Amino acid sequence: MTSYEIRLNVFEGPLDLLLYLIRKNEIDIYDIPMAVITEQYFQYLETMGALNLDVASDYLVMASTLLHIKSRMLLPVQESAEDGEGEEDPRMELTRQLLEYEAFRKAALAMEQRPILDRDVFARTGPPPEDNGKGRETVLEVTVFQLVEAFRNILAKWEGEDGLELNRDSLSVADRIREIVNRLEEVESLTFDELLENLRDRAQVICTFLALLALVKMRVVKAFQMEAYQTIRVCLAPGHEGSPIHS
Amino acid sequence: MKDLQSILEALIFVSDAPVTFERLRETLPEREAGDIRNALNALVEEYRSRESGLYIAEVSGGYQIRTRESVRDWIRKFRKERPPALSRAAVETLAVIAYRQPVLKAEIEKVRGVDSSGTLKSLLERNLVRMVGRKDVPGKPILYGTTRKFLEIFHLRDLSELPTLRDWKELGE
Amino acid sequence: MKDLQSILEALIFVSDAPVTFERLRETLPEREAGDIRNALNALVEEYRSRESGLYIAEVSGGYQIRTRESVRDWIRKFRKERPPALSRAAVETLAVIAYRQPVLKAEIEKVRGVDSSGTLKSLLERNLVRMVGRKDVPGKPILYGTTRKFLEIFHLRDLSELPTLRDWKELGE
Repeated sequence: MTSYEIRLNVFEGPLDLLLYLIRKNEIDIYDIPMAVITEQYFQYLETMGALNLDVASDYLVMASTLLHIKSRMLLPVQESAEDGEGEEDPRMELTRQLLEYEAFRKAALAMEQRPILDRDVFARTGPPPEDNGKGRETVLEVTVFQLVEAFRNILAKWEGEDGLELNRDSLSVADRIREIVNRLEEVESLTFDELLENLRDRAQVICTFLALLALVKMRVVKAFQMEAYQTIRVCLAPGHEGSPIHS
Repeated sequence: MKDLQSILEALIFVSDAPVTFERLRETLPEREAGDIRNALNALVEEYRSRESGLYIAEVSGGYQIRTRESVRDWIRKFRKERPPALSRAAVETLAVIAYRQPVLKAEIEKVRGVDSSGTLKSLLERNLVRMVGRKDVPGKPILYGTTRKFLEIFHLRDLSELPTLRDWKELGE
Repeated sequence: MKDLQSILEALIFVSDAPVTFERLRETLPEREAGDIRNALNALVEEYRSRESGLYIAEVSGGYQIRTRESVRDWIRKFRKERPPALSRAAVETLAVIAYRQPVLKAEIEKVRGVDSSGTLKSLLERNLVRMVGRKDVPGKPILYGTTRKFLEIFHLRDLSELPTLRDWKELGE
């Protein structure tokens, strides 16, 4: 393989390739000769094809963009379009995209030159020396994605079960009524948000809402606001004790 | 500090166990054993004379940087004050509760395959999990769910913001 | 070394993550904030002037003892396992997220011109990127941002330490 061919795998994407072509040909990025660039771009894609490398769809999308811009360049420029402004150079969008990408690429390069932890500089690892390590659990800084991952891993142990489409028994309104009362017996009042928190789908929200309406109607629960437009709070109605639906 | 001494200091520092003289020699084959020995002694002496919070302990056949006994009380306090990070078991349990709530302890344990009482208790104490009600079956077992603090810690506005398995799949398996 | 300075040194040493000034203050409530600040500065300066193999890095809003770049090659040799290197795609994606956060996957891909799912997933797994919320538009797409670990790894005190993107633009907009 020539060095020319080897480079194909090195490009991070079509923008990277285009920037390379522009810099290599010492082209003014504000005045890209579309014919030249498009031709060279296609040459690269052909080489990739000849090498049986998978040409990612991103490259093909860019190819069609280039062709489109090139064809628009051939049309006579329409001065004074209807909105009064002259039509923008069809290459400008591409130029902007390339400049932006290049700025990020330079930023990435600068980031790579920093003293990177575990590559250039190192911190202490393992349990603190004075600690004999006994009983210390592995510490983790957790993000939500680690939560999904943890959950996914656990689920993976269970064949047949399909992820988050869980076949939990859908809660009936009666269940929700019981739950609301139980909760209100423990705290003085709850806000609407608190009642609705932890609900995972519309059906549950609707159930809870219906339950609340039923409770208000049965005068078991009172909904109130300190001032207009403030948080709605609910509490057990005075005189009421315990759940209305003791079985 | 001399070149060799600073290399040795850094090697002892990054190691998670006492470093033996042999290991140091292996890492620095171009240096004379005698020079390494001298530099080590100088290093130990430097730590002693600096009267810093650290010293170089010669333990179990190796060298290790440790904190001095004189600062012990502060270290203990420092460790205690910081809420310990979540353990793997805690994350796992939290994940089951977050995605399955309201959920029974028995269900959590069935999914995780291990007793989860201790983990659950610590999650309750740390206010990441709460009781949300009781299931209407004999024995009225407690149902667990996540708290508002859970949302705060994980930067979620509400539970619907929890990433789903589909989000994960979109990033490619 | 002075008493306070040696306590701070030991506290920073035992912590497994950069220690914030606030945390040091909490551990030493009987000391004046100004004294702690001065002792910290003196400690940082002492490490610098000792020319030891270690230095005190001010990263991610805290202090951490690290090995100097000058001893890098020996540490790498000493530590046999190699930490996974960051690919160019990974750093590029991180740059877009760092500068544009909170940012959607679609926005990252528009800037980079390539599908970024795989890279994004590995950055999430490595805890360099996290979900910061969902955008309030149909489909509720996930918004991404960088983590504290990102700051630690790239030796940044905070995000403002990143040079402005404009510095990298060849000419104005």
